[in-house]
Formats: sequence, C-alpha cells, structure tokens
Amino acid sequence: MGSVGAKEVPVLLSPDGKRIDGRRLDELRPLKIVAGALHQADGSAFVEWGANKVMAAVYGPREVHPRHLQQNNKAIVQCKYNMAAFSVDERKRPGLDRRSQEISKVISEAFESVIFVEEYPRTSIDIYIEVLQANAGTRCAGVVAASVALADAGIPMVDLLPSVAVGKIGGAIALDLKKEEDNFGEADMPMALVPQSGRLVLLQMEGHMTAEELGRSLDLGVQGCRSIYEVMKQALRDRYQVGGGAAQEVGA
Amino acid sequence: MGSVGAKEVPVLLSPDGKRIDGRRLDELRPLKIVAGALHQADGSAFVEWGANKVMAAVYGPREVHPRHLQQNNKAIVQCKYNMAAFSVDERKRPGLDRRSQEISKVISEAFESVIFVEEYPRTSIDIYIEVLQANAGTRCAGVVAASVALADAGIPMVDLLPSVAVGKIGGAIALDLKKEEDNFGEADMPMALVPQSGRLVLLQMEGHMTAEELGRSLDLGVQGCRSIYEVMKQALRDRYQVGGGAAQEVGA
Amino acid sequence: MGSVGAKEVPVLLSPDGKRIDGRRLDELRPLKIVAGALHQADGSAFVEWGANKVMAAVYGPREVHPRHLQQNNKAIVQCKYNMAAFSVDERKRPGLDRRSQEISKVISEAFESVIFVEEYPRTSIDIYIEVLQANAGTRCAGVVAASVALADAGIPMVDLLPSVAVGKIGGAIALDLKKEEDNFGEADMPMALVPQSGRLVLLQMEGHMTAEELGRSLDLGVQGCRSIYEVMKQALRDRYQVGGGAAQEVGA
Amino acid sequence: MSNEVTAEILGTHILELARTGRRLDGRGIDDYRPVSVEPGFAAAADGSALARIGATAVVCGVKLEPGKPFPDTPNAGVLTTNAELVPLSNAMFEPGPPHPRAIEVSRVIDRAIRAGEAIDLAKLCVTPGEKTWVCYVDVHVIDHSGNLIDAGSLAALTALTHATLPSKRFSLGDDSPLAVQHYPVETTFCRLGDAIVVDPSLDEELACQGRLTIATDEAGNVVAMQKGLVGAFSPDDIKSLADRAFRHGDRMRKIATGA
Amino acid sequence: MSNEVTAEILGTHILELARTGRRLDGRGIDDYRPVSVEPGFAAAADGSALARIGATAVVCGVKLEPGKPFPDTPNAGVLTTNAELVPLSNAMFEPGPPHPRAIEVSRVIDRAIRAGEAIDLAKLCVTPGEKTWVCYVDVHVIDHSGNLIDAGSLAALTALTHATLPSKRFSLGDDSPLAVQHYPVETTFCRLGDAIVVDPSLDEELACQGRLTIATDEAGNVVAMQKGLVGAFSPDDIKSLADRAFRHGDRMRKIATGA
Amino acid sequence: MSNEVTAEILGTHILELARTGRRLDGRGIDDYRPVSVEPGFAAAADGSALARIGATAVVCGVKLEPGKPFPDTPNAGVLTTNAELVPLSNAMFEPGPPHPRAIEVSRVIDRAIRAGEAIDLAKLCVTPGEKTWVCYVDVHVIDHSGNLIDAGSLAALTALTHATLPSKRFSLGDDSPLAVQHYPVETTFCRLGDAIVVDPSLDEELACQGRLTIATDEAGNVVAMQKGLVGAFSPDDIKSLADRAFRHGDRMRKIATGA
Repeated sequence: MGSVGAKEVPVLLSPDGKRIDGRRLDELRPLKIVAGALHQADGSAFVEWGANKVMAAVYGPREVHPRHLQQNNKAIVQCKYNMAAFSVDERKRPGLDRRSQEISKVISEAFESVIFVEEYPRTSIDIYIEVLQANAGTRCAGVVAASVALADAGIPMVDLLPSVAVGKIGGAIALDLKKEEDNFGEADMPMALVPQSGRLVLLQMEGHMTAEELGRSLDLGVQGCRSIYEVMKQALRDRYQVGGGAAQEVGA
Repeated sequence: MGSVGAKEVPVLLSPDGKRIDGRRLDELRPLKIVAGALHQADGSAFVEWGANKVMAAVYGPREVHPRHLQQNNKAIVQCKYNMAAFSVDERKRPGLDRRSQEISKVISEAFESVIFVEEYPRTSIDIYIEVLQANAGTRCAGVVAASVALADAGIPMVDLLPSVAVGKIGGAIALDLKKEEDNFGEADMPMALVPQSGRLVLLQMEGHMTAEELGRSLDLGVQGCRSIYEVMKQALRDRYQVGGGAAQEVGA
Repeated sequence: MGSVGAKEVPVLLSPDGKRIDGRRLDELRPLKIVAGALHQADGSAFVEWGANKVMAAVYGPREVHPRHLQQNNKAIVQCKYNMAAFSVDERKRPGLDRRSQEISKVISEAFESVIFVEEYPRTSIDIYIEVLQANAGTRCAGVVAASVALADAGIPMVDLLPSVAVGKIGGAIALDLKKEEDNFGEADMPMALVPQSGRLVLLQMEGHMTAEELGRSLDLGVQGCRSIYEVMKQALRDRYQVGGGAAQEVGA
Repeated sequence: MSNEVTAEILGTHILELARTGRRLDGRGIDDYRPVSVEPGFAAAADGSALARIGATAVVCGVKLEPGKPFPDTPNAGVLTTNAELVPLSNAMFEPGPPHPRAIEVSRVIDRAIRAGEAIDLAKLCVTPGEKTWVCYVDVHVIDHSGNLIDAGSLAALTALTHATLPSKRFSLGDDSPLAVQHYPVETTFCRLGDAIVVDPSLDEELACQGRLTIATDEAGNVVAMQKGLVGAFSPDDIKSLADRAFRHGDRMRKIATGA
Repeated sequence: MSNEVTAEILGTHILELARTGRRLDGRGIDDYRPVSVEPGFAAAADGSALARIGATAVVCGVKLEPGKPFPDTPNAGVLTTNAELVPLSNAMFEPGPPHPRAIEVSRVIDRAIRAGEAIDLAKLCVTPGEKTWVCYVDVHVIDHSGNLIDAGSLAALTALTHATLPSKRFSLGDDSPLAVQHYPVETTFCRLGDAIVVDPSLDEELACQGRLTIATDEAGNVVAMQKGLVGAFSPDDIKSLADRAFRHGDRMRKIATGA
Repeated sequence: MSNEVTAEILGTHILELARTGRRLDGRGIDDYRPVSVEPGFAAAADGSALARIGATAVVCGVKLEPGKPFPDTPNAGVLTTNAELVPLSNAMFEPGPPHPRAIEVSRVIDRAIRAGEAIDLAKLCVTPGEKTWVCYVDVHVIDHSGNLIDAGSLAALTALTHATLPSKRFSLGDDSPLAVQHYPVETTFCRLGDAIVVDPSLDEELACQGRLTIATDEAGNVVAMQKGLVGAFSPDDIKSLADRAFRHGDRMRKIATGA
C-alpha cells in the first residue's frame, strides 16, 4: 500500500500495460517447487517464486504440545510462519512478531478447512513455514509450500491449496505482486483456493477497491490459483519419480 | 506523595479547611455502584467514584489454571488488577507491571480473608479488576467493585469489603484523596474493612505520619468504609429489584 | 581476550616473570571454601577465591519441575548459574542472559558426568550457583562450590570436580587468571577435572594457542585442579568436625 | 467434556435454524443486534467511546503523544492499534501474553483504520524526520458476547472522530480536533450452512463454518478484508457480502459520527 | 500431600504455643532472632552489606550510574529497588520471572527507602533534565528462613549508609559518600491467634493469620506500611504495633549505621 | 517409552560398531559426511551461504547495518551471532524462546569468529564512539541431522567470506567486500567408547559419551574449544584431537573460500 510520506513512487505500469519486470497484468512470476526437500520432517517442500525462497515442513499427526490444546474428536492444525532474520532488506529481529502470529493463525485455519482432521483425534499436525528470502507474497508461497509438504507427509486432504495475491497497481488489477508493486500499489489481496469446490479458505485484503474491482480481482486470483495448482501437482509427481534424492535439488 | 523536583505544589487546603474540589476533610467523592454490569461474568460490578471508572468481574468457583496451583482443602482466590492503556494521563503500556502485580496480590489476600474458601476445595475464584479511568484510589474502587461482583456471583463471604484511602494533605488527615491530593500530599493509606469484625484485611501506607496521626487516620478510614458499605448494600438491593437489565446502565 | 579498540593494555608480566598481583605463572589465587554455608539448602558451599565470592546450593534428589523433563531411568541434573546485579563493575540486569545459560548447560553436563544419576530415577538434582562478587574464573569457582555443595548434600558422585582456568598472558601460559589478565590476555581456558580418572568433564577455550601451548596449558590446569582438590577435601573434613555452625563463618 | 457436548448440541441447533433463515435470538439473517455508542466514556483519553452491540461491550481510548516518526516515513504520523481481550470479558480468556485471537482482532481493526486512511497521518507530523504525533488506539473488550471486530472498529472510529490533539499539554500550540478524513468500519459475517449471517453472536461464532470481515469506507471502497476461522467462501459469496457490507457500513458510520 | 499434613500439624502447634506466649524457637513474642550486618560484603558494588536475622541471610548491593532523570522530576535522582528471591535460597522458589512474592518484597523495601526519603534525591542531579545518578538497590536473598522484608530493609539501609558516589569512575569529579539523610527500616509482625509476634520465622509465616510491616524513621514517623497474607488486624492492633515498631526500628538503625 | 527403547538399542549398536572402528553409515572414524556450500543462497542478505554436511543443512545470512559501538570499544565494530534451531528442522525442537541448546550453538559459533578474529572489527568503525557497522551473523538451521556447530560455522565463514559492506545503501560511500582477515572453522568430535569420531551424525550425538569442538585458524592456532554433553576427555585425547582438527580445518577453509 502507498505509504504516506515515502520518498518517491515508481511507475508501476508502462503505457503498453507492462509491469516493472516486463510481466503482463495476469502473469505469474516464475515458480519452482521441490517436494521432499528436507530429511528430518515427515513432509516438506521448497518453493522458489520470483525472488521468494520459502521452506515448509510438516510433522505429525503426533502428540499435542502443550497437552491442554488436545481435542478429543479431531487433530489440531498448528502453523508457525516465520521469517529468517536475513530474509528482508532491514534485518528482522528473530522471534514471532504480531504479523507472523496473525499469518500463522489464518494459515492454520485455512488448512484445517481442508485436512480430514477427524481422522486423527487427539493429535497435532504441525506446519512450519520458514521464509529465507522475501519479495512480497511470502504467505502465499508459504501456503503453496505447506500444501505440498502436507501431501508429501501423506496427510489426507480434500485438495491442495494453491495460493496467490492479486493487487491493484497504477489503477489496474494485477496478478502476483512483487515487492515494489506491493509497496507502492493501491491494494493487495492474498487468497488460497480449494480447486475442487472453487471456494476460498484464505482471504485478506488491504487498500482500495470498488466492488467491481473486487469482483475482477477475485476472478483473476482464482485463475492464477488454477495455474499454480498444476505446478504443485507436477512437483508431487516428480517427487515420486525421482525418489528421496529430491533434497539435493534445493538451491542448486 | 510529594515528588522531589516536581514543578509546583498546589494549595491543597483552603484557610477554611476546604479541599480543592470543595469537600470537607471527612467527605467522600460521589460514589455510584452498578451490580451485575456485565453479561458474561458470573458476577460483576461497575463503580464510578469521583473521576474513577472501574469494572470488576468474578468467574468461579471453577477449574484451576494452571493446575499445579490447585489446593486440596480450599479454593484459591486469584485477583488480577489491570489498568487500561488509556486510563491515565500518560498512556500506560499494556500488560502487568510490578505495581499491578503487588496490588493484585494484596487484594487476593484480602478477599481470601473473607471468602469461605474451604467450601470449594480444588477450585479457583477469579477476580478481575479493570481500571478504565483513574484518579487516585483505584485499588479501593477495585476492592469495592470486586466485593459487589463476588456477592453478585453468589460467592459466600463473611462480609462485603468496603475500602477507601485516607491521607495527609497540608498537614491534615483527609478522607478519600483525589489525584492532586495524592500527588502532592504527605501520606496515602488505602485500607479495606470487614464491617462485621471491625478489622482491616487490606492496609498499605506511604508518606509521613506520626503515631497519633496514624491513629486518627485509621479511625477516619473505618468511618469512611462504613459509609461506603451502605452504598454497596444498596447497589445489591437495586440489582435484585431491577433484574438483569442493570447492564444497560453502565456509562449512561 | 584482547578487545579491539580498548583504551590501553596493561603490562601483565614483569621482566622477572611475576604477574600483576605478584604471583608466579603456576600460582593460584588464595582460595577459601566453607561447606554447609546455608541453612535451607540440602547442601551448600561458599567459595572466596581471589576477589570472587560465589555461593552454591543443592536441592534434591526431588520431584522434577517442569514434569515433562522427568527421565524414567535416571535423575536429571539442572544447574542454574546466575550473577547478582551488583557482582560486576557495570550493574548487570537481573535475569538469565545467554552467557549464564551456556555456562549453566556445560556445568549441568559436567556434573551429570560424575553423579550416579541412575540411582535416583524420576528425580531432579538442582544446583544453584550465585556469583556475589566476580573477578574472572567465576564458572570455575561455581563448579568448585557446587561440587562441595553436592558432597554436603550427600549426593553420590564418582569424585569431586576441582576446576580452574588456564590462560595465556604476555605470551606465557599462566594458571588462574584474574580480571585484568582475562581482559587483556591472549587466551582463557576454564576446565574441570575428575581427579580419579584424570579426565576433563568441562573444557572451554577462547583466544590463541598453538598445539604445543594447548598441551602445556592442559598439563598446568590438571596440576592446578589437583591443588584445589586438596582444599575442597579439607573443607568437607572441616564441615563434619565443626558441625552445623559453619554457616556463621561466611563473610566473616 | 460436558461443555463440548453442550456446544455441539447448540451448534447443531443453530445450523438447523439457519437452514430456514432463523437465528437463536430471533434476528433475521441480515440484522445486527442493537447498536449504540457513548463517546467520551473514558475521559482520561484524548478520544474515547464505549460501543455496544447487543451484549458485547468494548471501550476504545485514543491517546496522542509526541514521538519519533519511522525512518522510512519521516513526514508521517505513527498509528498503533492494540486490542486487549482481558479475562474479565469472557471465561475463555486467560491472563498472559496476547493470544493470537487478540492479535488478529488488533490487526484487523488496525488494517481498516490504516488502509482506509481514517486519519490524515501527514497532519500529525511536527518536525519532519524528528518529531511527530503518535496515535495510540487501544481497544479494551469488557464484555465478549461475539463480533469483537465490528464492536472494536465502531468504538475506534467513534473515539477517533471525537478525539482532540492535545497540543497544549505538550506545549505545541492550541488543542485542535484530530484530523479524521475517512470513515472506514468493519462488517462481519459468518457462514451457517448455506446462510451467511451478519453480526454473529458468540454462539454463532463457535458454530460457524467460516467468518468474513469486510471494511468499507464512505466513498464506496472496500479497504480491508479478513477471512477467519475454519470454513470457506466462494467468490460469488464474497461479491454479495461486499454489497451487504456497504449497506451496514453506512449505518455504522452514522452511529459513530452521531450524524 | 505429606508435606501439607506436616505443615498443618506444625501450624497447629505454633498457634497452640502462641496461646501461652511461647514460640517454637524459644523466643518471646517481641524478640527478634540474632541480628547482624557486614557492610562492604560485596566489594564490586558501590555500597553493600550482608544482613542476617537468625538463619535468614540477605546481601544488598548498591550501584550508582549516570542516567536520565524522569521527565516529571528533572531535578531528582532515580531510585530503583529490586529483590531477587533466587531458588538457591529456599526450595519453594523456582527459576523464572519474578514471583508476586518477590515483587511485593521489592516494592515494600522500596517504599520505605522512597517514602522515608533515605537518600536526598536532589543531590543526585548532575545536569537538570539531562543527567542524574541512578541508584540501584539490589537485594539478593541467599538463605530464606523467614522475614525477608526486615532482613532486606536492614541490608539495604546498611548498604546505602556505607555507599560511595563513584564520581571518579565516570569523570564527574571526586568520589564522595552517598547523601543519606534519613534512616527508615521495616519491622514485621505476624498474627498467631491473639498473639502478634515480631520477626516471624518461616514456619510462623506459613502458619500465621496476617502479616503487618511498619516502616519507621528516626524522627518518629511511620513512613510505610503493608498488610500481607490472609488475615486481619484491628485499628487498635495497628496502633499498638506502631509503638513496638518504633522501638525495634531504633535498634535496627543502630545496627545498620554501626552507631 | 518405545522411543526411549529404540534409542537405547540404536545407541548400543553404535557403540558396538565403534569398538571395531565402524560407523552406522559406513564412514571411517575420521571421515566427514559429504560437505558442500552454496554462497549467495539468501540474496536479501549482504552475505549468505547454504552449507550441507550429509543430511544436515544450515543457511547463514550476514547483514551489515550502521549502529552504535559499545562504550568500552569505541573504535571497533560490533559482531552479533545468533543461531535459530527452528522446529522445522527437527521434531525435537519446539516453538518458543531459544533453548539452551540453541544458545550454546550460537555462542560456540560466535566464539570461533570472534576469538579467531575472522573480521577486522577496526575496519568497521565509521566515526569513533559514534557510529560503526554492526555485523549480524544469523544461522538458520533447516535440516538437523547432527553436527550443527560445524555446519553453522562453515555456513558462517562462507557467508562472511562472500559478504559485501553495503555502504551505498546507507550513503556511506561505495560498496566494498567485508574485511575478512582470518579463517576460523570448527571441528567437532564425539566419544563412542574408546573411539573418537569426527562429524557426529544425529544418532551418534545421542549415543555419545562426550562431545568436543575445536576451532582452528589458518595460521596454526586453536582459537576456541567447547566440551559438551555428558562425558569426559583426557588431556592426551584433547592433544590428539587438536591435530586432527587442524587437518579437517584446512579442508573446510578451502570449501568455505572456494579456493
């Protein structure tokens, strides 16, 4: 969102409708997903998406800590989204800040909406998302990575959760904002889709949009999620053809 | 208490023995008590006392959290006194500071002295006091509110606990100090009385008093508590005549 | 260790090989140990070593807190090393800092290496070390005090744990550094010895030493530990001759 | 255990009612509970309000103090929103560090005020890069009977609208009203089966299958959204809820400003 | 469980003894345990003392460092008192953030020093509004056998009385004694049935029906009070305890100052 | 319980293998697992590396920002090392404040860099006593399969070696390489009965009878050591491990610097 008093606002959209990195309004940044990127976790995935690098791991179903959170009729889903100190321009102090806690909550709820939690009463399904390099859209990259990690861990779900942000830049609705677009654009709306039902389980927004723009943004986001869904499925297919060696690919 | 180096000390007592708000030395500020001011709590009360606004709620007897504090032969009494960030002139950072923790401790002990705790072994009686507007004497207002809230919750007690502070201003002993009197006076002594036994279960003091002044202050405080006791009883009588609608009155 | 940019480096070694306090390179500072210095603890000891004053207490074997740390086949050993706010030149903020936590960990592990922990399954042996006055070598003084406190508490151990630091000052290997030697010397190496086996259960080092210097330092440290061992045994002998009155001696 | 059973029976009943467009307290699908505000409730604050939605009660206090601007916005004021879900307000809250639930309420209320540009932050600047007004918006929940976000947002907008910049207290000239330029408010919905109800009660929140909050301004913009809790909404759901949110928002703005 | 039973039996016994004016350790109702101080115990501090009351031992260290005055008292020094009830001192204390018990001890000791105006804070001012001495009074309990408040207060007064303002270390001129102007000390009583004993031991504290601490100064003023624990005192009790407190206080002041 | 039993059986097996110089994964006593680094892995940092030792993976990011020097070293830069053992990396780690294990890893890595004088801190000074570069070395463990200290130390040295002083970003002149002057690295050993193996795997760490880490530099100095875990080493053990550490250290330095 535009910050009051910030130094200068760059031109985000050229006269011929191209964005600062040359993309069209409905074009995604390059996305690469490696399923099974870690050795210790029960399931894992590494996502490189534009200049984002995000790792996700899943542990569980396992014993609940702390114990009093245990539910007798279902598993609890606990996501922790965290940014490495060096993942952003100005060093971030280690530890969970309020932003991370809010993101962790909405992602936990998004996944609890699609995991068959009643199959694992009295357990916890723990999702950890670590942002190693951040360039706008890290919570969406985290949801994509966590989704593949959950599948890698064999957790039964209604469906994978593709996720992307739609925003408004220079008055136009654009898919998958990068950092400058997020900082100086007029709106940002991250979402996550259940492809099977066409419904959203994660949705946040801030900025300015008319009802009509909101409608178009939702449609563009759903379309983006469907493209991402294909990449996610391919990553899982690759995982089981290549075997355990996938971990070596990260960062290569 | 007089602060060293503070800008200027106002005249707290006129030549004819009147205080800055026109009160006599033994006169209370206006006091209004609404019993049953909240819907969720098991018992509650709202107190407006001079420029103080204090809400108290009681939950329990209920399960003890954390569990290891549970006592096999009695209920534990846990009071949390807290000030809203906006209740004082300079914004107070949210969270329990040391002052609040000390006040919570002495109020907990005061109420444990009058509640029949042995009737509810292995439970907790939780008292919450929220100061929404502060003008000296908030702990006394909190005790008065909590006392009515306990009665509203049906917790059996030896007696209600009227509470007031006595202080020394311009060399004279005065009842129920307001903010300027507290800041620039010579002593402040909050207390809480068990009317039935005539004994004090809460007593703190700081400042300067001779033994003789201390004696007079105790007597004046006991007299003040007895007046407050009447207002408390009337608030409980009103509660059961008016019924559940009392909540609407708060702040009206 | 030498600090970059520090004001001025004092001469740590005179031409005739004497140190700033007149000691030889292999000479210990004066060491005084009082076993049984406290009344409440199950075992205790007070150590004055040069300008260090360190108190240690032992509680246990007792119930484990928090419960989930309990081990079914052995006692756990939990050491907390702490410095009083006034123990150092610049006031230290109360509370465990990272240095204290690291020291607590290595001391816990050192003692778990010599205590017969399998004799007390499901219990905790708690060691508390309080530094009241610090002048380099406080962790070693703490290990010496804790060791005597454990013996005083009757905890069965393979052996006592004498402990001392060896360092490098003005190019020479020296025993038992004091503050200026530690601040401006070239290396510091605290260690703790099991006299019976001749093995080290605590060893840390920072600075610069060649392999040859390291070898000599280890030998000098072992020799220093053996001297300290004698003082420790004498303190325990005194304890049982003098009886419970030993506590009065602290600080006398 | 018995609590869980009670909650499940109540939840089933709420969903059954919703199937025929009914609610436990007799409201229609698109009805709020009674709404009221009392500006100036907490007089030690520079602006304040007690807001009630049914049995939910929230006090907001606004404090303004001079401070340092952020290095990347040297000409702008600083806005800080915090919601305290104190244990006085509901048996489910415990003392201790803020629960993620309280953090979400804080951040969602903050998002509406900030993205909706309620305050003209540029006008809070005293000396660029050196000194600015810091605006603390503290939301204190005293009775939690559901829909804290809308109650908190209403209390905050009312408190801001009635706030004074206390320049005199800090020797910065004469007092003046705080420069409120837009009027964003939150409207919250919950899915109960196929029905989507506005202003959920606490029982409805516990039974619901997804919560959606939409903040609108007086100029026809959606300025913030937050989907919360377990459950899902289709794009068509959201588009139609936005229309409902504008309607409710206009009414809330009138209540907040006393217009 | 067996601990609880033991405590209850012991408590009953203590109350029975008190009925005939006797105490578990043979003292009379108005007797302190042996009291001693050792000034200068912790030499890294600017003032320090080890105080013992019976088997209770407390070290106090005073540190003086330049810092900023509070905005509302630009001409006054800053005083900070902290008591650490470390787990070394008693099996009942656990590691972690300060327990309300430790906070109460800190604040009650602080109250006597502050309200009793032990230090002339005006003399700690270096540059008004800019720089002042900050006086840290840190009380470290090493053996808790009851009556920490009196032991801590005695250690603190002894440490302050013997403290040096370390001006040289901070290039602020020559060192000088800290300006102590009054000598407040605490006297603590516990009710055991109808008897009210001074200087309660740990067992008496656990058995008692109310604790009252009264701080007095050398000029005949009560400067602070704190009623603690479960129990009650009548106004007449308190008046008579004040008289006893003055008597004990005078003796403590002599011990603290070595007079 | 079953976990404990499994661990005990595995531990016994590891110790039996070690008696004949063998290891679970087929390595020799003095063999590392495969080692690799990828400098520049985290491009938002001023220097970074992903280091792998077998299945252990660690990312280090170095950030350089202007700040205040410590009062006692006005002419020197500030170095801060922090290791995060996030729960993503192993089932044994839980969210929350740093565990003593993480603190030890942080401090041991820091000690090698600091005592080994990897960075010329004097060159980080901008204005003596006023402004200096602060060098944050953040080690983020993403896959913990044993020997975090060596992996973290390798990642840190690689990141430092490839780091840039971002002067331009802070209007302090042109960017330049960070002044690395020495190349300390850690080598970690574990005792398994009479055998002492290098580069312990996670299973070996759990079964071992003492851990010893020795940091060496390129000039033939031991610059830091840390004995950890339950167990003991004789002086002769340590002397011989130092020789082995120099050999491994030389190889690690080549890997870190790409020489």
